[in-house]
Amino acid sequence: MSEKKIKNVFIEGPISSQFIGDSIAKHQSKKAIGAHAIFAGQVRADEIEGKTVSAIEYSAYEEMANTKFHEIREATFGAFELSCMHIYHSLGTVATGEICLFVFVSAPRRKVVFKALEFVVEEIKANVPVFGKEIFTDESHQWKVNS
Amino acid sequence: MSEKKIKNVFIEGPISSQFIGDSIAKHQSKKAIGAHAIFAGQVRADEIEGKTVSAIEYSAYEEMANTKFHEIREATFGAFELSCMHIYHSLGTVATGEICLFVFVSAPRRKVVFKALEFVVEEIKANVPVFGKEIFTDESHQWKVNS
Amino acid sequence: MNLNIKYFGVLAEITKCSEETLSFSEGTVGELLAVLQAKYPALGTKDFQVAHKQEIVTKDTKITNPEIALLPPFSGG
Amino acid sequence: MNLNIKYFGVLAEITKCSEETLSFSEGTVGELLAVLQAKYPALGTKDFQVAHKQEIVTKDTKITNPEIALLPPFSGG
Repeated sequence: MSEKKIKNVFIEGPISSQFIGDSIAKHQSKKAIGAHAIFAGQVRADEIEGKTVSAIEYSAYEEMANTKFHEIREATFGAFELSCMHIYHSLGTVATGEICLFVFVSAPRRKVVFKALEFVVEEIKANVPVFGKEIFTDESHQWKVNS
Repeated sequence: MSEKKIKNVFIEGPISSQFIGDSIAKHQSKKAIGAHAIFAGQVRADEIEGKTVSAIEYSAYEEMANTKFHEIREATFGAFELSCMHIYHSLGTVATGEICLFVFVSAPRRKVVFKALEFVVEEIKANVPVFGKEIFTDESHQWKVNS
Repeated sequence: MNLNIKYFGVLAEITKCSEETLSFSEGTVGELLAVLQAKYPALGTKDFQVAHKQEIVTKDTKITNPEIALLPPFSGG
Repeated sequence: MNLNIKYFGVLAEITKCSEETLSFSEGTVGELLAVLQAKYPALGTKDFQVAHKQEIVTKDTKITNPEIALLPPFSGG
Protein backbone atom coordinates (compact mmCIF):
# COMPACT_ATOMS: atom_id res chain seq x y z
CA MET A 1 0.00 0.00 0.00
CA SER A 2 1.25 3.42 -0.90
CA GLU A 3 1.16 6.25 1.58
CA LYS A 4 -0.81 8.53 -0.72
CA LYS A 5 -3.62 10.43 0.91
CA ILE A 6 -6.92 8.57 0.91
CA LYS A 7 -9.51 10.62 -0.96
CA ASN A 8 -13.19 10.87 -0.17
CA VAL A 9 -15.05 9.20 -3.01
CA PHE A 10 -18.53 9.97 -1.70
CA ILE A 11 -20.87 12.65 -2.98
CA GLU A 12 -24.09 13.51 -1.19
CA GLY A 13 -27.02 12.72 -3.51
CA PRO A 14 -26.94 11.95 -7.23
CA ILE A 15 -24.00 12.60 -9.56
CA SER A 16 -25.11 15.06 -12.24
CA SER A 17 -24.47 14.62 -15.95
CA GLN A 18 -22.90 18.07 -15.87
CA PHE A 19 -20.41 16.91 -13.25
CA ILE A 20 -19.41 14.12 -15.65
CA GLY A 21 -19.12 16.55 -18.57
CA ASP A 22 -17.02 18.91 -16.44
CA SER A 23 -14.74 16.02 -15.41
CA ILE A 24 -14.09 15.27 -19.08
CA ALA A 25 -13.41 18.95 -19.77
CA LYS A 26 -10.77 19.04 -17.03
CA HIS A 27 -8.78 16.38 -18.90
CA GLN A 28 -8.57 18.26 -22.16
CA SER A 29 -5.40 20.01 -21.07
CA LYS A 30 -3.72 16.61 -20.57
CA LYS A 31 -2.37 16.14 -24.04
CA ALA A 32 -0.77 12.74 -23.53
CA ILE A 33 -4.25 11.23 -23.12
CA GLY A 34 -5.74 9.51 -26.16
CA ALA A 35 -8.61 7.54 -24.68
CA HIS A 36 -11.17 8.00 -21.93
CA ALA A 37 -13.60 5.35 -20.72
CA ILE A 38 -16.45 6.13 -18.37
CA PHE A 39 -18.90 4.01 -16.44
CA ALA A 40 -22.05 5.54 -14.98
CA GLY A 41 -24.36 3.48 -12.83
CA GLN A 42 -27.97 4.67 -13.03
CA VAL A 43 -30.75 3.74 -10.59
CA ARG A 44 -33.27 1.50 -12.36
CA ALA A 45 -37.03 1.58 -11.73
CA ASP A 46 -37.04 -2.18 -11.12
CA GLU A 47 -40.35 -3.89 -10.53
CA ILE A 48 -40.21 -6.40 -7.68
CA GLU A 49 -43.32 -8.37 -6.73
CA GLY A 50 -45.59 -5.74 -8.21
CA LYS A 51 -43.86 -2.80 -6.54
CA THR A 52 -41.68 -0.30 -8.37
CA VAL A 53 -38.41 1.11 -7.10
CA SER A 54 -38.50 4.92 -6.89
CA ALA A 55 -35.06 5.56 -5.37
CA ILE A 56 -32.09 3.95 -3.69
CA GLU A 57 -30.84 5.28 -0.39
CA TYR A 58 -27.11 4.61 -0.06
CA SER A 59 -25.19 4.25 3.16
CA ALA A 60 -21.61 3.09 3.67
CA TYR A 61 -19.01 2.18 6.22
CA GLU A 62 -17.26 5.29 4.96
CA GLU A 63 -13.77 4.97 6.43
CA MET A 64 -13.40 1.38 5.22
CA ALA A 65 -15.05 2.20 1.87
CA ASN A 66 -12.62 5.04 1.18
CA THR A 67 -9.72 2.75 2.12
CA LYS A 68 -11.05 0.11 -0.29
CA PHE A 69 -11.54 2.67 -3.06
CA HIS A 70 -7.94 3.73 -2.48
CA GLU A 71 -6.71 0.12 -2.67
CA ILE A 72 -8.69 -0.39 -5.89
CA ARG A 73 -7.14 2.75 -7.35
CA GLU A 74 -3.63 1.54 -6.47
CA ALA A 75 -4.27 -1.96 -7.84
CA THR A 76 -5.67 -0.55 -11.08
CA PHE A 77 -2.73 1.78 -11.63
CA GLY A 78 -0.49 -1.23 -10.94
CA ALA A 79 -2.25 -3.44 -13.48
CA PHE A 80 -2.98 -0.99 -16.32
CA GLU A 81 -1.02 1.85 -17.84
CA LEU A 82 -3.38 4.70 -17.06
CA SER A 83 -2.90 8.46 -16.98
CA CYS A 84 -5.80 9.22 -14.61
CA MET A 85 -8.56 7.56 -12.66
CA HIS A 86 -11.52 9.04 -10.80
CA ILE A 87 -14.23 7.34 -8.79
CA TYR A 88 -17.33 8.95 -7.29
CA HIS A 89 -20.14 7.20 -5.44
CA SER A 90 -23.35 8.68 -4.08
CA LEU A 91 -24.50 8.58 -0.47
CA GLY A 92 -28.09 9.30 0.54
CA THR A 93 -31.04 9.26 -1.81
CA VAL A 94 -30.66 8.77 -5.55
CA ALA A 95 -33.92 8.65 -7.52
CA THR A 96 -34.50 6.36 -10.48
CA GLY A 97 -32.85 7.70 -13.62
CA GLU A 98 -30.16 9.44 -11.58
CA ILE A 99 -26.51 8.41 -11.42
CA CYS A 100 -25.03 6.84 -8.30
CA LEU A 101 -21.58 5.68 -9.49
CA PHE A 102 -19.16 7.39 -11.85
CA VAL A 103 -15.86 5.77 -12.81
CA PHE A 104 -13.53 7.54 -15.21
CA VAL A 105 -10.24 6.15 -16.55
CA SER A 106 -7.89 7.75 -19.09
CA ALA A 107 -4.81 6.46 -20.87
CA PRO A 108 -2.49 7.38 -23.71
CA ARG A 109 -3.85 4.46 -25.80
CA ARG A 110 -7.25 2.88 -25.93
CA LYS A 111 -6.60 -0.84 -25.43
CA VAL A 112 -6.26 -0.71 -21.64
CA VAL A 113 -9.18 1.56 -20.82
CA PHE A 114 -11.94 -1.02 -21.41
CA LYS A 115 -10.32 -3.65 -19.18
CA ALA A 116 -9.38 -1.10 -16.55
CA LEU A 117 -12.92 0.30 -16.45
CA GLU A 118 -14.47 -3.15 -15.98
CA PHE A 119 -11.87 -4.07 -13.37
CA VAL A 120 -12.59 -0.98 -11.29
CA VAL A 121 -16.37 -1.41 -11.43
CA GLU A 122 -16.25 -5.12 -10.54
CA GLU A 123 -13.84 -4.45 -7.66
CA ILE A 124 -16.16 -1.77 -6.30
CA LYS A 125 -19.19 -4.05 -6.50
CA ALA A 126 -17.33 -6.88 -4.75
CA ASN A 127 -15.20 -5.16 -2.13
CA VAL A 128 -16.56 -1.79 -1.08
CA PRO A 129 -18.94 -1.68 1.91
CA VAL A 130 -21.76 0.35 0.40
CA PHE A 131 -25.37 -0.57 1.05
CA GLY A 132 -28.36 0.29 -1.08
CA LYS A 133 -31.88 0.46 0.30
CA GLU A 134 -34.41 0.20 -2.52
CA ILE A 135 -37.34 2.49 -1.75
CA PHE A 136 -40.59 1.55 -3.49
CA THR A 137 -43.23 3.98 -4.66
CA ASP A 138 -45.44 2.83 -1.74
CA GLU A 139 -42.61 3.83 0.67
CA SER A 140 -41.85 0.25 1.68
CA HIS A 141 -38.27 -0.86 1.11
CA GLN A 142 -35.88 -3.76 0.66
CA TRP A 143 -32.10 -4.04 0.89
CA LYS A 144 -30.45 -4.41 -2.47
CA VAL A 145 -28.02 -7.26 -3.16
CA ASN A 146 -25.54 -6.99 -6.04
CA SER A 147 -25.71 -9.70 -8.69
CA MET B 1 -29.30 -5.82 -42.71
CA SER B 2 -32.27 -4.02 -41.31
CA GLU B 3 -34.02 -1.31 -43.27
CA LYS B 4 -33.64 1.25 -40.51
CA LYS B 5 -32.65 4.70 -41.64
CA ILE B 6 -28.91 5.25 -41.76
CA LYS B 7 -27.94 8.09 -39.42
CA ASN B 8 -25.22 10.64 -39.96
CA VAL B 9 -22.55 9.96 -37.35
CA PHE B 10 -20.32 12.87 -38.31
CA ILE B 11 -20.00 16.15 -36.46
CA GLU B 12 -18.05 19.07 -37.88
CA GLY B 13 -15.10 19.81 -35.58
CA PRO B 14 -14.48 18.54 -32.04
CA ILE B 15 -17.08 16.89 -29.80
CA SER B 16 -17.53 19.00 -26.68
CA SER B 17 -17.56 17.65 -23.15
CA GLN B 18 -20.88 19.41 -22.73
CA PHE B 19 -22.33 17.45 -25.65
CA ILE B 20 -21.30 14.27 -23.81
CA GLY B 21 -22.82 15.49 -20.55
CA ASP B 22 -26.04 16.42 -22.35
CA SER B 23 -26.18 12.98 -23.99
CA ILE B 24 -26.04 11.38 -20.56
CA ALA B 25 -28.74 13.72 -19.28
CA LYS B 26 -31.07 12.68 -22.11
CA HIS B 27 -30.95 9.08 -20.85
CA GLN B 28 -32.05 9.87 -17.33
CA SER B 29 -35.69 9.51 -18.29
CA LYS B 30 -35.01 5.93 -19.46
CA LYS B 31 -35.63 4.16 -16.20
CA ALA B 32 -34.88 0.64 -17.39
CA ILE B 33 -31.23 1.63 -17.86
CA GLY B 34 -28.84 0.65 -15.06
CA ALA B 35 -25.44 1.10 -16.70
CA HIS B 36 -23.84 3.47 -19.18
CA ALA B 37 -20.38 3.07 -20.68
CA ILE B 38 -18.70 5.79 -22.69
CA PHE B 39 -15.60 5.93 -24.81
CA ALA B 40 -14.09 9.27 -25.79
CA GLY B 41 -11.12 9.42 -28.14
CA GLN B 42 -8.96 12.49 -27.53
CA VAL B 43 -6.33 13.84 -29.92
CA ARG B 44 -2.87 13.32 -28.42
CA ALA B 45 0.04 15.73 -28.80
CA ASP B 46 2.27 12.90 -30.04
CA GLU B 47 5.90 13.63 -30.72
CA ILE B 48 7.12 12.08 -33.97
CA GLU B 49 10.73 12.57 -35.07
CA GLY B 50 11.06 15.74 -33.04
CA LYS B 51 7.81 17.28 -34.27
CA THR B 52 4.68 17.61 -32.17
CA VAL B 53 1.14 16.97 -33.35
CA SER B 54 -1.07 20.04 -32.91
CA ALA B 55 -4.29 18.74 -34.50
CA ILE B 56 -5.79 15.99 -36.61
CA GLU B 57 -7.79 16.84 -39.69
CA TYR B 58 -10.37 14.13 -40.35
CA SER B 59 -11.87 13.24 -43.69
CA ALA B 60 -14.05 10.26 -44.59
CA TYR B 61 -15.72 8.41 -47.40
CA GLU B 62 -18.90 9.59 -45.72
CA GLU B 63 -21.58 7.48 -47.42
CA MET B 64 -19.66 4.25 -46.86
CA ALA B 65 -18.62 5.32 -43.35
CA ASN B 66 -22.22 5.97 -42.31
CA THR B 67 -23.21 2.60 -43.79
CA LYS B 68 -20.42 0.92 -41.81
CA PHE B 69 -21.41 2.74 -38.61
CA HIS B 70 -24.94 1.49 -39.21
CA GLU B 71 -23.75 -2.09 -39.71
CA ILE B 72 -21.66 -1.84 -36.54
CA ARG B 73 -24.71 -0.59 -34.65
CA GLU B 74 -26.84 -3.48 -35.91
CA ALA B 75 -24.14 -6.06 -35.14
CA THR B 76 -23.69 -4.66 -31.63
CA PHE B 77 -27.41 -4.72 -30.85
CA GLY B 78 -27.42 -8.30 -32.17
CA ALA B 79 -24.55 -9.40 -29.95
CA PHE B 80 -25.28 -7.52 -26.70
CA GLU B 81 -28.46 -6.75 -24.82
CA LEU B 82 -28.34 -2.97 -24.98
CA SER B 83 -30.99 -0.30 -24.44
CA CYS B 84 -29.28 2.44 -26.48
CA MET B 85 -26.20 3.14 -28.53
CA HIS B 86 -24.83 6.40 -29.93
CA ILE B 87 -21.76 7.02 -32.03
CA TYR B 88 -20.35 10.41 -33.06
CA HIS B 89 -17.16 11.06 -35.02
CA SER B 90 -15.56 14.37 -35.92
CA LEU B 91 -14.80 15.59 -39.41
CA GLY B 92 -12.43 18.47 -40.08
CA THR B 93 -9.92 19.83 -37.61
CA VAL B 94 -9.71 18.58 -34.03
CA ALA B 95 -6.93 20.09 -31.92
CA THR B 96 -4.91 18.16 -29.37
CA GLY B 97 -6.85 17.68 -26.14
CA GLU B 98 -10.16 17.77 -28.01
CA ILE B 99 -12.46 14.80 -28.54
CA CYS B 100 -12.88 13.22 -31.99
CA LEU B 101 -14.86 10.04 -31.20
CA PHE B 102 -17.70 9.52 -28.72
CA VAL B 103 -19.30 6.10 -28.25
CA PHE B 104 -22.08 5.68 -25.72
CA VAL B 105 -23.79 2.38 -24.84
CA SER B 106 -26.47 1.79 -22.20
CA ALA B 107 -28.05 -1.38 -20.85
CA PRO B 108 -30.28 -2.53 -18.02
CA ARG B 109 -27.34 -4.35 -16.41
CA ARG B 110 -23.66 -3.56 -16.36
CA LYS B 111 -21.99 -6.79 -17.50
CA VAL B 112 -22.56 -6.23 -21.23
CA VAL B 113 -21.63 -2.57 -21.48
CA PHE B 114 -17.86 -3.02 -21.17
CA LYS B 115 -17.68 -5.66 -23.91
CA ALA B 116 -20.11 -3.79 -26.14
CA LEU B 117 -18.13 -0.55 -25.78
CA GLU B 118 -14.86 -2.23 -26.73
CA PHE B 119 -16.52 -4.08 -29.61
CA VAL B 120 -17.92 -0.87 -31.10
CA VAL B 121 -14.64 1.04 -30.81
CA GLU B 122 -12.57 -1.76 -32.33
CA GLU B 123 -15.05 -2.20 -35.18
CA ILE B 124 -14.89 1.52 -35.92
CA LYS B 125 -11.10 1.51 -35.94
CA ALA B 126 -10.99 -1.52 -38.25
CA ASN B 127 -13.87 -1.00 -40.66
CA VAL B 128 -14.87 2.62 -41.05
CA PRO B 129 -13.20 4.64 -43.84
CA VAL B 130 -12.10 7.67 -41.84
CA PHE B 131 -8.70 9.23 -42.44
CA GLY B 132 -6.73 11.34 -40.00
CA LYS B 133 -4.09 13.79 -41.13
CA GLU B 134 -1.76 14.65 -38.25
CA ILE B 135 -0.84 18.32 -38.46
CA PHE B 136 2.40 19.24 -36.71
CA THR B 137 3.13 22.53 -34.98
CA ASP B 138 5.41 23.46 -37.93
CA GLU B 139 2.41 22.96 -40.29
CA SER B 140 3.88 19.89 -41.97
CA HIS B 141 1.72 16.76 -41.77
CA GLN B 142 1.61 12.97 -41.98
CA TRP B 143 -1.25 10.53 -42.46
CA LYS B 144 -2.15 8.67 -39.31
CA VAL B 145 -2.36 4.87 -39.26
CA ASN B 146 -4.32 3.11 -36.51
CA SER B 147 -2.43 0.64 -34.33
CA MET C 1 -11.88 -3.46 26.32
CA ASN C 2 -14.79 -1.29 25.25
CA LEU C 3 -15.71 -2.17 21.68
CA ASN C 4 -17.50 0.16 19.31
CA ILE C 5 -19.75 -2.06 17.20
CA LYS C 6 -21.13 -0.58 13.97
CA TYR C 7 -24.18 -2.00 12.19
CA PHE C 8 -25.09 -1.33 8.57
CA GLY C 9 -28.07 -1.84 6.30
CA VAL C 10 -30.53 -4.50 7.36
CA LEU C 11 -28.39 -5.31 10.42
CA ALA C 12 -28.99 -1.82 11.83
CA GLU C 13 -32.72 -2.47 11.42
CA ILE C 14 -32.37 -5.60 13.55
CA THR C 15 -30.28 -3.98 16.28
CA LYS C 16 -32.28 -0.72 16.03
CA CYS C 17 -29.03 1.23 16.22
CA SER C 18 -26.17 2.12 13.91
CA GLU C 19 -23.53 1.66 16.57
CA GLU C 20 -23.15 0.76 20.22
CA THR C 21 -20.43 0.43 22.84
CA LEU C 22 -19.98 -2.97 24.41
CA SER C 23 -17.64 -4.17 27.12
CA PHE C 24 -15.81 -7.25 25.90
CA SER C 25 -13.05 -9.28 27.50
CA GLU C 26 -10.25 -10.45 25.17
CA GLY C 27 -11.33 -12.87 22.52
CA THR C 28 -12.05 -13.70 18.92
CA VAL C 29 -14.57 -12.38 16.42
CA GLY C 30 -16.49 -15.66 16.82
CA GLU C 31 -16.77 -15.11 20.57
CA LEU C 32 -18.02 -11.55 20.02
CA LEU C 33 -20.58 -12.79 17.51
CA ALA C 34 -21.88 -15.29 20.06
CA VAL C 35 -22.49 -12.39 22.46
CA LEU C 36 -24.19 -10.30 19.77
CA GLN C 37 -26.38 -13.13 18.56
CA ALA C 38 -27.54 -13.79 22.12
CA LYS C 39 -28.52 -10.12 22.33
CA TYR C 40 -30.06 -9.98 18.82
CA PRO C 41 -31.30 -13.47 17.88
CA ALA C 42 -32.47 -12.22 14.45
CA LEU C 43 -28.83 -11.60 13.45
CA GLY C 44 -28.53 -15.37 13.05
CA THR C 45 -30.99 -15.28 10.13
CA LYS C 46 -28.89 -12.77 8.16
CA ASP C 47 -25.89 -13.09 5.89
CA PHE C 48 -23.11 -10.74 6.98
CA GLN C 49 -19.35 -10.26 7.25
CA VAL C 50 -17.27 -8.74 10.01
CA ALA C 51 -14.72 -5.97 9.47
CA HIS C 52 -11.85 -5.41 11.91
CA LYS C 53 -9.24 -2.73 11.13
CA GLN C 54 -11.19 -2.09 7.92
CA GLU C 55 -10.58 -5.60 6.61
CA ILE C 56 -13.01 -8.51 6.35
CA VAL C 57 -11.96 -11.09 8.93
CA THR C 58 -12.83 -14.68 9.86
CA LYS C 59 -14.31 -15.88 13.15
CA ASP C 60 -10.98 -16.95 14.63
CA THR C 61 -9.43 -13.48 14.26
CA LYS C 62 -8.41 -12.13 17.63
CA ILE C 63 -9.91 -8.71 18.33
CA THR C 64 -7.16 -6.14 18.97
CA ASN C 65 -8.89 -2.97 17.77
CA PRO C 66 -11.93 -1.40 19.44
CA GLU C 67 -13.84 -0.77 16.20
CA ILE C 68 -15.79 -3.69 14.75
CA ALA C 69 -18.32 -3.46 11.93
CA LEU C 70 -21.03 -5.90 10.90
CA LEU C 71 -21.57 -5.63 7.15
CA PRO C 72 -24.46 -7.11 5.18
CA PRO C 73 -23.89 -8.02 1.50
CA PHE C 74 -22.43 -5.06 -0.42
CA SER C 75 -24.64 -3.33 -2.94
CA GLY C 76 -22.74 -0.31 -4.17
CA GLY C 77 -22.85 1.02 -7.69
CA MET D 1 -19.22 3.15 -68.59
CA ASN D 2 -18.12 6.42 -66.99
CA LEU D 3 -16.63 5.69 -63.56
CA ASN D 4 -16.50 8.17 -60.72
CA ILE D 5 -13.24 7.43 -58.91
CA LYS D 6 -12.83 8.87 -55.42
CA TYR D 7 -9.45 9.29 -53.72
CA PHE D 8 -8.91 9.75 -50.00
CA GLY D 9 -6.11 10.77 -47.67
CA VAL D 10 -2.59 10.35 -49.00
CA LEU D 11 -3.98 8.96 -52.28
CA ALA D 12 -5.69 12.27 -53.05
CA GLU D 13 -2.31 13.94 -52.53
CA ILE D 14 -0.82 11.65 -55.20
CA THR D 15 -3.64 12.11 -57.72
CA LYS D 16 -3.97 15.81 -56.81
CA CYS D 17 -7.76 15.43 -56.87
CA SER D 18 -10.43 14.01 -54.58
CA GLU D 19 -12.42 12.52 -57.46
CA GLU D 20 -12.38 12.21 -61.20
CA THR D 21 -14.51 10.75 -63.98
CA LEU D 22 -12.93 8.09 -66.12
CA SER D 23 -14.24 6.23 -69.13
CA PHE D 24 -13.75 2.50 -68.57
CA SER D 25 -14.83 -0.47 -70.67
CA GLU D 26 -16.23 -3.45 -68.74
CA GLY D 27 -13.74 -5.14 -66.49
CA THR D 28 -12.49 -5.98 -63.03
CA VAL D 29 -11.10 -3.88 -60.22
CA GLY D 30 -7.66 -5.21 -61.07
CA GLU D 31 -7.99 -3.98 -64.64
CA LEU D 32 -9.07 -0.55 -63.44
CA LEU D 33 -6.13 -0.40 -61.03
CA ALA D 34 -3.73 -1.13 -63.91
CA VAL D 35 -5.14 1.91 -65.71
CA LEU D 36 -4.88 4.10 -62.61
CA GLN D 37 -1.34 3.01 -61.77
CA ALA D 38 -0.26 3.81 -65.31
CA LYS D 39 -1.71 7.29 -64.83
CA TYR D 40 -0.36 7.73 -61.26
CA PRO D 41 2.78 5.59 -60.85
CA ALA D 42 3.17 6.69 -57.19
CA LEU D 43 -0.04 4.81 -56.32
CA GLY D 44 2.00 1.62 -56.58
CA THR D 45 4.07 2.66 -53.55
CA LYS D 46 1.02 3.05 -51.31
CA ASP D 47 -1.04 0.59 -49.31
CA PHE D 48 -4.75 0.95 -50.13
CA GLN D 49 -8.04 -0.90 -50.54
CA VAL D 50 -10.78 -0.50 -53.12
CA ALA D 51 -14.44 0.04 -52.25
CA HIS D 52 -17.19 -0.84 -54.74
CA LYS D 53 -20.82 -0.46 -53.66
CA GLN D 54 -19.48 0.70 -50.27
CA GLU D 55 -17.78 -2.64 -49.61
CA ILE D 56 -14.09 -3.50 -49.72
CA VAL D 57 -13.53 -5.72 -52.77
CA THR D 58 -10.74 -7.83 -54.26
CA LYS D 59 -9.03 -7.32 -57.61
CA ASP D 60 -11.12 -9.92 -59.41
CA THR D 61 -14.42 -8.21 -58.56
CA LYS D 62 -16.26 -7.17 -61.71
CA ILE D 63 -17.15 -3.48 -61.72
CA THR D 64 -20.92 -3.01 -62.07
CA ASN D 65 -21.39 0.29 -60.26
CA PRO D 66 -19.98 3.63 -61.45
CA GLU D 67 -18.66 4.72 -58.02
CA ILE D 68 -15.27 3.36 -57.01
CA ALA D 69 -13.22 4.59 -54.04
CA LEU D 70 -9.53 4.11 -53.28
CA LEU D 71 -9.04 4.03 -49.52
CA PRO D 72 -5.74 4.28 -47.65
CA PRO D 73 -5.43 2.61 -44.22
CA PHE D 74 -8.25 3.72 -41.92
CA SER D 75 -7.38 5.93 -38.99
CA GLY D 76 -10.66 6.95 -37.41
CA GLY D 77 -11.20 7.44 -33.71
